[in-house]
Formats: sequence, structure tokens, C-alpha cells
Amino acid sequence: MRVENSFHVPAGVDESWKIITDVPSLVSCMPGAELTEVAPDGAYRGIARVKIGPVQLQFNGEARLHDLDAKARTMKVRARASDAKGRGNVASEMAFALAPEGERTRVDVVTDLTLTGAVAQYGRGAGLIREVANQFTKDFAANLEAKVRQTAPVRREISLLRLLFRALKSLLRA
Amino acid sequence: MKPPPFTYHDPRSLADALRLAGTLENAKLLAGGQSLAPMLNFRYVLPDHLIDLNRIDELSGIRIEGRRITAGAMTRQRALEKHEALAALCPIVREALAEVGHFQTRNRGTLGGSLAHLDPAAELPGVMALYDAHVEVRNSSKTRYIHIGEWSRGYMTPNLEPDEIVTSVAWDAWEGSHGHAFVELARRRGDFAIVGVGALLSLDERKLIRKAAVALVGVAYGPVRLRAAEQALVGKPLDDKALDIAAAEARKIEAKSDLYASGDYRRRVAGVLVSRALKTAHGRARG
Amino acid sequence: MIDRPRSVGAAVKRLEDPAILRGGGRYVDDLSLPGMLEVAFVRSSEAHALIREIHVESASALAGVHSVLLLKDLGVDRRMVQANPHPLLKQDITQYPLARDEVCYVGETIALVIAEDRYVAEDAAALVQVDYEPLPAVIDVRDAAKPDAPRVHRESPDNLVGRIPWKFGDADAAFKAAKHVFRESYVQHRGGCHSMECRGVVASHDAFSDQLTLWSSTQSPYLIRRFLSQYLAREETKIRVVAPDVGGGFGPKAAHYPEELALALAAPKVGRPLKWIEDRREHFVATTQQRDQLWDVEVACEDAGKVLAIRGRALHDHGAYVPYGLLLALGSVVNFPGTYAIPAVDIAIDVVFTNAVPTTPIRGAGRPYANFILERTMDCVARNLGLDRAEVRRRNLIRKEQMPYSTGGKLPNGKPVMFDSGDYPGVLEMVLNNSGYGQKPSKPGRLVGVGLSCYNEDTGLAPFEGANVRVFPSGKVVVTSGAGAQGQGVRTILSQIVAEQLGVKPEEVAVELGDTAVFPMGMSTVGSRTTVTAGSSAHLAAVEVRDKAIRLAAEALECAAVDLELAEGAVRIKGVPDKRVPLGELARRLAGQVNVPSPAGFSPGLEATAYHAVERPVYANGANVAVVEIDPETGRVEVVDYYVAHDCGTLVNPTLVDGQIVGGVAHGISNVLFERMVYDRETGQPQTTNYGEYLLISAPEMPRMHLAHMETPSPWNPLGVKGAGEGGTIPCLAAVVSAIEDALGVKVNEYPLSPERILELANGAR
Amino acid sequence: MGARVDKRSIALTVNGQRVSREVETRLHLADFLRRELRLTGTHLGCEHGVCGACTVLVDGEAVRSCLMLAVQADGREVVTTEGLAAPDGSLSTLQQAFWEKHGLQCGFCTPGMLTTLTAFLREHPDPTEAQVRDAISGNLCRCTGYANIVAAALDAAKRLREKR
Repeated sequence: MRVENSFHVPAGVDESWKIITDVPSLVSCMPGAELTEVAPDGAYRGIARVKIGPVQLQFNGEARLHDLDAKARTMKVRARASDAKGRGNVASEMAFALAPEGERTRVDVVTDLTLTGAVAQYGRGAGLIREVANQFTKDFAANLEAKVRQTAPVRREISLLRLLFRALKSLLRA
Repeated sequence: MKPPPFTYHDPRSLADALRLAGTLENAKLLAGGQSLAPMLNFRYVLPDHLIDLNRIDELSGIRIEGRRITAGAMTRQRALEKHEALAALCPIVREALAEVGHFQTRNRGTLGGSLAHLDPAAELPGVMALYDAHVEVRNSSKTRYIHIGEWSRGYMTPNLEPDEIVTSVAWDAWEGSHGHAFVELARRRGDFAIVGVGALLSLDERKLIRKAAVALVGVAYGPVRLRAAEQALVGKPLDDKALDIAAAEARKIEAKSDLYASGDYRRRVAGVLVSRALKTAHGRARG
Repeated sequence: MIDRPRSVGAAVKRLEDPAILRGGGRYVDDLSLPGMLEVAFVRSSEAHALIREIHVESASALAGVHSVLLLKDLGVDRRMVQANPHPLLKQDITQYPLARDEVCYVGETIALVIAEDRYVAEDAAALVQVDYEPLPAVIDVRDAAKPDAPRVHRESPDNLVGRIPWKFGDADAAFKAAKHVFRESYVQHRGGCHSMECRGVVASHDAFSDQLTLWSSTQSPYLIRRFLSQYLAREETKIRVVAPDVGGGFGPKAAHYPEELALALAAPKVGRPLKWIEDRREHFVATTQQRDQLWDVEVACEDAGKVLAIRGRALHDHGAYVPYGLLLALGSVVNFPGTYAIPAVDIAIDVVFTNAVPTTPIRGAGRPYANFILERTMDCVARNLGLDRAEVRRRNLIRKEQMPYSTGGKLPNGKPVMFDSGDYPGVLEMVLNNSGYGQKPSKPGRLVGVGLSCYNEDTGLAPFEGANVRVFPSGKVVVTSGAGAQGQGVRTILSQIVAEQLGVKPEEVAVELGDTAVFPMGMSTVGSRTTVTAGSSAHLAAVEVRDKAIRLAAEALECAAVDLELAEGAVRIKGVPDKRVPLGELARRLAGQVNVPSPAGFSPGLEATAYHAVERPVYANGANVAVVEIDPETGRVEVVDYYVAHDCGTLVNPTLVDGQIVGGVAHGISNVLFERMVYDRETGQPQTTNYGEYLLISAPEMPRMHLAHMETPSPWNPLGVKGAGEGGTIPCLAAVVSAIEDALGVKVNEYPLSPERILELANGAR
Repeated sequence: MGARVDKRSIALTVNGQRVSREVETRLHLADFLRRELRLTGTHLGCEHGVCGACTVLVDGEAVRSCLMLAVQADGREVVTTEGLAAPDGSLSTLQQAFWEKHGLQCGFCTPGMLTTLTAFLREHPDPTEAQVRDAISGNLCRCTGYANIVAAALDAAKRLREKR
């Protein structure tokens, strides 16, 4: 499943790039997600809690940065996670592209998401999962923007972390 | 497909149930079990605790005071279906219940369970929407009365906190004689409705529409009242023009898509069924 | 000849029923053995992946868990035996009993969890962690057939399982010369098995006798025994396979499955009996299905609608493995051109791997696909030439006097395909008359349509099912056979056939089936073959027993054999009923006594075994008319009346034949209107894995049924019987779609059809 | 792990017999009947409440035994397909009609059909064909096409009326 999303961050592209490429902050921005470990090999381990109606899932997994191109301002986050109780697996790739637009930074995110296992095998929920994914990226964008706007530079990192975390969560939810 | 392990609780009083709901982590309330039990068997839902409400007598029963109807959350769907006084006041309840699963599932399924599970296609929330019902929910310290319009918070997500229990639903039957109809399109008998429509209609002495209520299920995550159409109908005869207006309103709703029907198809069928439901209700209102 | 009511042809009540009605059926899940453990399988959640690691520690540590076994723990590293080898099978890839390193569909077996009961086994299965490396999956057969498609098996050169040609006559010349050529494309999808009983296996190994016993809800106990023997390198005498009461088969239970093999491998290692009962969710992802077959068809014909040639190219979705050879796709070609005398046929089916559950035959076994093509082609000709659909069929049907008719095709043994008998035009007229075809009904607010189709089917497939008939000294008559039963009433049928010869009542004949220990050889209960094969064998054996009894009784009664008859459990002198010898008495004489020679000229035992040799199938046929009503505003279709005229030769038990036909029609309507096994095209995740989403027809959706029979006995077996198990389903799909097309007035070349799709088609969508 | 097993003692009446057992609370009623009591006439066809094969009568009402826990049947009266025949083993009118009308083939759905229709005919002694079809719309059968099941139910209803 592919979900595309664009939004603006009220910060310059250099600052935005710094925030976006800081994975702990990125991950911690995602609602329901929690970073539990930064492995020496560059993997970020964490948990994401997702609720689809009455079904509450807890995905455990790891994320890694790929194809970091500081010049082009593009990067990818690949994540893989599994529900702790065996109900599903998620694999996702979020491709970020940043570009300056005046004072602000435009962020394009293309999310490619694969959900497998029991939770993915429910046709009446098929439309729902896409909607959850769309909603997530929307929330992610809004939160990221809001955080950057309201947060002092010192705290900015953390808020962006949360935002990114939300983004990841959206991935996971979808 | 065997239920997962959990700790089972079967409180005998609402107070005990509320205490359990307020203290246990990852607990699930078990009403009639016709939706929850499959989700347990499929192991989609994996609670640590199951709080069975079936032994709490105070949660079931239908009370009628004048036009005021109060039904306990654990009232079985079959009890609602068979209740003659209720059928006299609100005949649409019986008509809609005939579309709810099968009689074997209605023998166990409950009113409160249907509201709390909140399947998008569930008929009973739609009927409750027609009557502007209020859902009574309690936790151990307070009681909330939630208008049915505020009940859905998203896909299968009612306006209910983990420590709360649906205790009853109350609504007012319409005054005087009126017409009703509940129609739905499902693939087979007893299936989830692709679209379901309930309509209530009362006429004045000139046979013009005095009051109308139209609700749809299956199209969105919760029941949808067609308020604009209802208002547009008031004071008019139910002629083709009026039906067109109502159907056009129905076709405007934001309908969901899934594997079984697209949003476009749902909108189209919604228009058809709204028109059919109104015609039937109108015919019955005229007597 | 015999002065008593006949058994064959009578609507006798079934022997099977009283026990089942009391709840005393004996299905595999009803079996409980001392010390038995229960099994759950860990299955692939991925459509295509490499398995990097499997973590079983926490599952193994769970209280109540006996063990968690992987392929390496089973001590084998081989793929399963091919059930149906075929020269056209280009890539013969079967499964491992448990996945080795690559999984190719969601549901593929990975690990075997053994626990004290199924509840705990499922708890533990959820704790097994499989670390996958996803590979690209391909689900749609059109995608899979492309040269650059991802490979269903990572090491395959392409996704082609095999290409099946079916060609005779000079199609190219016919197309060149033809006045008219019409082209159409058809999309067909049939869905899953859905016997109400899922599959199930109990395996037990007795170390003392080294005997392995497998109870399986299978249509093929003898084949399972053979394949186990081959795989386990264990003599067939050391394997017993029992099919107890089987709660429906419909084809997929004829295949040999990884679960059977895994339990057979594990039971001796564990040292305790093991039980695995497939649950419904597993049935959706692990029992073979029958999904897409897509056709491009050209027909060449004359002005009058006489068809000169058919050309067709098809893609067949085979799923991820080849458990059952090419039989399903072959079933789509063997009967071409069905009931029609079409001189030239040129067909090729590409059988293609996809990352989905493997496909094997389901009721009709490829024939419904082919019938749909032929019948829709007849409708296509009628539509284009402005002719009546029945008239086009009349002009093309094989006539009675052309029987036996050679189509031009060849059987697997190289012999020509030849239809034995039947009055195809007569059967068509019968259904047209019964349905009042020509006077189209109408109903306010509804679009009404009438559809029709003809069919024939190769039934009673080679090579054999044997039967033994034995009279015990108690007088009890027992029939044993290698044939099985999944609800068809085979016991009743065999009892009728034997009772007819032995002069007893059917209910006095006991029939034992489905157990390799009671009869030496057997094949499989598939392809509408059991009454023809086992029925004929039982008949031949019963005749032999009867003759033996008469010869022996003639000596005892000192009279000529011609003066004797069998009635009321005895051989007696015609017209002198009290001059009689009970069958039990004759049986005792032939049962033998130490140091007393058997009567001269008699083999031991009042018994006989026969194997009716089937060299070629016999062909049942029929014609159907369906009447549908469509709600033009919602697209909802209701089949309101359904007319069947059917000829399966001699009716051994008309009630049971009717039951087969109505059940088959239900299956067909369900395929057209309700059943669709959906996979996500990108991820290969099955989307319809419960009965709220995968719909089976229920009682209110069934039409009024109107059945009529013609009886044209087959000259090719002693009873004149032809099979009846699939004749309800095969023509039904085309008949219902034809009726929908008639109602809508637009072309409909596909099924299943949802109400939404009906509206789209009505609005001119393609 | 898994040591936590939640158990309860239950006592109920099954086919007229008092039974009591200690059961795991997650055990569903169908498995209680099948596994604990060895009443294997109750069949599991889907375990999610759609196929109807597991239908039993609880206090006279037809319910899905796969959707009820055994603990919930504590104190109740359960009748399964094994309890439908007369004490002397003779078939009930409905069972007899199923036999005569060829209302079963593989027999797997049959117990659920029988329990469902037993409850239905008590409430509807003179049903129409459409009512019968509706009554069994929650019971799936892959073999019969339902025609003979409907015929059997109508025949049984007629005979039951005549008996009264």
C-alpha cells in the first residue's frame, strides 16, 4: 500500500533536515510509538501500539535509515515489526524528500507499507486500513508542523522526534 | 480457532462489574458474545480478563412508561423482537431485528452489545439513531447519558472508556400513529448490510409530512441521520419530488469503500433504499 | 425374472442416516485415542519469503507443549510425492511437509506444534517467531504469466507449470473459410472447497507391530497410503489409512496434503497418537481451491449458426505448488467440444504458478470452466446472428444416431474420446418444454431473464474400484470396497446393487468402505465415478456369488440351477418357496472345515471379488434452464426457478440422484453469485478468510427446483449407469450467467457477479 | 508461561442428565460437549458463529455453542442432537422426516439443522416454506442445496400438527 503525503515545516531546510534525520526524535514523534533501544549497528528498536476498532496491536520491531543524501535532502526509513501476539507483521519504507519553500520546508513523504498476517486478512477492514494510514500521515504532518511552530529550538529536537514517531506509527497502523 | 487464555469474571451485580472494569487492565466486557466470541476464537482480541455481564439481572429488561422506553443493555435481541408492547409503540424495532443475524444469534445477542461493538453495518444503532436515543454508560463514580449522535468515535469505536459499561438505552416512541420501514440490501439473508435504511414518518391531517426521521447503516462507521432530507420533507406530501430530494440527500453522504462495495455503489443504493423506505413508511402512515 | 420388489431403481432410504441423525456419525474429529496429543501448525503469513530464522524457544517452553517440530526435526529433506505425474508437467514442484527455506503462499506449513490440547497448541503456535525475508509475490495469473513477472519460486526460470494443447480437425482452415468469426474474452473464478467438515488427520504408530495408522477426512485413502509408502519407504502393509465418515469432499479432499505427511512423520517420533483438525480459517489458506481461468475464444460459424471451429487460449491460476498434477486444467479440455458436433478445436491452456493456495479440482473439476466457454459461445453465436439460443444449440448438438460419437480428441491412454450414448437433443427439448422456454415471464419492477445450457461429462473415470461381496455363515451379507463416500450415499447404492442379485433387502446388506484394511486396492472417490466403478464391480461380484449359491444349492436341492431363485435370504425352487437353502447355510459349507475338502468345483467362501475394468469414461448429460429476477436499482440477482433435465443412465436410487443434482446446482449458483476468494494483488494476503466475507449460498437464495430424468443406459457397463455427482454444477454457471445476460440485455462474460458488478455491466462497463 | 490456567466448576443438565465438571474458563460450550462429555454429535464447522453446525438448545433456545463458553452454561439445561430422539432411541418426528426426505448427505450440518428446526417448529407449528428457509438461513450446507431439508421440515411440521 502506497500513501503519499506532503506538508510544510515552519523551519529552514537545514534545520528541518537535522530534525528529520535524527531517528530517535523521528520515532518518538509517532503516537503510540516508543523507542526502546538504539543498537550499535544503527538499528532503532521500538514498540508501536495501534488500535483498529476493537483490535489492539503492539508491534515490536526495528527501523533503519537508508539512502541518506544530505545534498539532495532525501532519505528513507525502513522499518519491520511484528505484533507481540502473532497477529501480523508490518514492513514499511518511508521516503522523505525535503525542499525549501521560502522560509519553510516542504516535506514529501511516500510511504510504502505492507501488512501481513491475520490482521491483514480481513476484507471488511481493507478500506479501513488505508484510511488509518491516510489519517496517520495527515496527523503526522499536522503534528510535525505544530511542534516545530510551538517548540523552542532546544526542545525542537524532541518534538520532531515525536512527530517522526507519529509518522512511523502511521506506517505501522496502515 | 480456540479462545485465548484469559481470567474469567462473572460478577452478579453492576457494582461489582464496574469495580472490575475500573481496576482490571486489558479487560473485555462480554455481553451476548455473538461478535466478541468470534473475535476471541480468531484471536484478534486477546484480553487478559473477560468480564461476563450475563449474570447481572439488573442489566436486562424492557421498561415502558408512557412513550418512554428504557431497555437494559443486556436485553437480548430476541426479547426486544418478541416484546408486544414495544412492537406496538415502535414496530420498526421488530422489523429491523429480523435483519440482525439469525434467530440463533439473536437469542444471545444483546442491545448493549450491539451498540458497544458498533459494527458499521449493525441495524440496532441505526434504529436508535432514528429515535435520538440516549445511551446510559457508567463507571464506578459517574453516569453519562450520551446522545446516539455522539456515540460513534470511529471504526468500531464507541464513545466508551475502558472503565465504563453500557447500562441501558432510552428513547421516546413517536406520538400518535406513524409509519415505519426498515429496508436493507445484503448479499444473503442475515448478512452484513451493504446499506440499511430505517425511516419513520408521521403525517398531519392533510396527509402532509409532519415529522420524518431517516437513518442509514452500513455506509459509514456509525449510523447516519439524514437531517437535511428530514427537514426538507416536513410540510410536503411524499410525492416523487420529495422522494427525489431525499434520495439526492442520501447520495451525498460520505460512504466507505471496502472489498464488497465501493463508496459510489453504497451512495447509489442509499438513494434507492431511502426512497423505498420512505414509500413504505408513508404507505403505513396513511394506514 | 425375480418375484420380488426390485432394489435397483427404488428410492430406498439411506443406510447411513439413522446413526448420523442421532448424532452418532463418526468423523475424524470424533476420534479420541489414549495418550493422544493435538497439533496446530505455524503457517506462513507471507505470500513469498525466505525464512531466515525460526524461534521456537518460548513456544516450546509453554506449559502443556510437548514439542515444536520443524522440517529438520522430521528427519526429511524431500518434497512430497506427485499425485498425478503428466508428460506436460514442465515444473513439477510439490511442497515439503513443512517449509524448508522458502514459503510461496500464505498458509504454507512451517512448524508443527504438539501440545496436550488444541487450545495450548494454538497458544504456542502464536509464540513461534518466524523471521522472514520478503520476496516479491505475484497473485494475479495475468501478472504471473508475463515474462518479467516475479518468480513464484525463486529458482524457477518462469512461472509456467505446463502448457496443455487440445487440438483436432483443421481449425485454421475452418476459420479461413468461415462466414462469421466472433471473439470474446471470459473471466471465471470459482473459489474454495468448503465442505462443512474441514480436513482432519489422526496419526498413530504402534511400535510393537510397527503399524502406522492414519485416519484422514479424505476422498483417497488408498492413494494416501501409496504416497505415504513411497515417501516414508514403508511397505503398504505397514500403513493403514482410514477415511471414517467424511463431512463432504467436493474434490479438494482427494489431494494429499502436507499435514497428513507431517503427522505421519511425527507420530512415530513422538510415540503418541497425534490429532490435527483443520479449523475454518486454515481451510481458507491451506485447503486447495479453484480460482481464476481466463479465456480468449474465437468461434467460426455459418449463417445458420452451425459452428465449424473453436479456438481458445486460456490462463489457468494454478497456485503455488502442484500437488495434483495438471488434472484440474486438463478437466477443462478433455470434453471439448462437449455436447456439440464441432469438427475442429484448437485450444491451449497455460497453467501458471501464483503465490496463492494451490488449486486442484472442485466439483466439476475444470469442466464447469469449459462448459461455460462452450455454452457462452453458443449464446454468443445466437446473439450475433440474431438466432434463438435454443435453436443454435439444436443445430450443433450431437444427434442420437451419431452415438457413439468420437470427438477427435484423445484420452490419456491414446484412445479416442468417444461419447457412449445419450439423446442430447431430446434432453434439451425436455428442459425447454418443462420450463416453458420461449414464453419469457415478467415481473413488475424486475428484470427477468432466462438462460440455458447443455452439458455432458466424462464420468466413471478409469481405471477401477473393486468390490467384494461375501455371505457369512450367519447369513449376513457384507460388501467391502476400495471406494469411499463423503455423503453421496455410496453404502446405500452398493447395498441396493447387491441386494438386487442376492434376493435380500438393501438394509440387510452391510457395506464397509474407506478403510485400506478391509479391501486390498482402491483409487479415489472423485469424478462422479463411484457408482460406475464400484457399483459395477459390486454387481459383478454379487452375480458371481449368486451363481455360486445357485450352483451349490442345486446340488443340495437336487434340481437344475435354472429352477432356482434367490429370495428372502435363501436359494429356493421357483414356485416352491419352502424348498430352500438359506444363504448362511451355503456360506457355512464354503467356509470350510478342517480335514474336509471343499465341495468340488467351488472356491472357498461364498464370496467373490470383482474389478470392473474401465477403459473409457461413460458420459452423463443434461440441459438446464435458469430463470432470474434482477432488481434494476440495486443489481441484486435472485434465481427464482431452475429446471434440470438429466440423463445419467440407469437410476440406481432416484432420490439420491436428485439430491446430487440439487446440491450441485446450489454449488453452481453459489459460484456465480456469492463465492469469491480474494487476495490482495500486491501483498498476496487472502482477504476473505471467514464466512462473513466469503459467502456460501444459504436456503433463502435457492430457487424452486424442477427436475426431470431421461434414462439412457450406458452400453459400457453392466448396470448401464453413468455418474451423477457433478452434473448439477457443471452446466449451472453458464445457465445462470446466460439468464443474467438475458435479463440485462448486455453481454456478461464473467462470474462471480456481485450486485455492484451487475449494475456496472448494466451501465455498459466492461 | 502458560501456567496460569483459569478453571471453574460447573454443573448443568445435558440431554436430561446432570453433569458436573471442572473446566478451563476459555473452553467453549461446543468443545465442552465434544471433549468433556464425548457428545460428538455437535459439530464445529466454522467456530465463528456463521455455519450453524454447532447449534444446540440452551434452556430451549437455539444458540451457537461455539460462541458460548462452557462456564456460561453453568446451571442451564442443554440439549444436543443426541438428545432429540426418544428415550427408547426412536427417531423424533423431525429426524424421521429428514431420513424419509433425504434431508442429509454428508451429515455434518445435520445436527445443527435438527436443533435449529426443533426450536423453530416449537414456535412455528405451521410455517410457510419461506419461513422455514429463513429459519435455516443461519445454517450452511454444502451438499443438499437445502431443498430436502426444507421439505423435511415442512413434512415434520405437518405430522406434528396431526399428532396434536
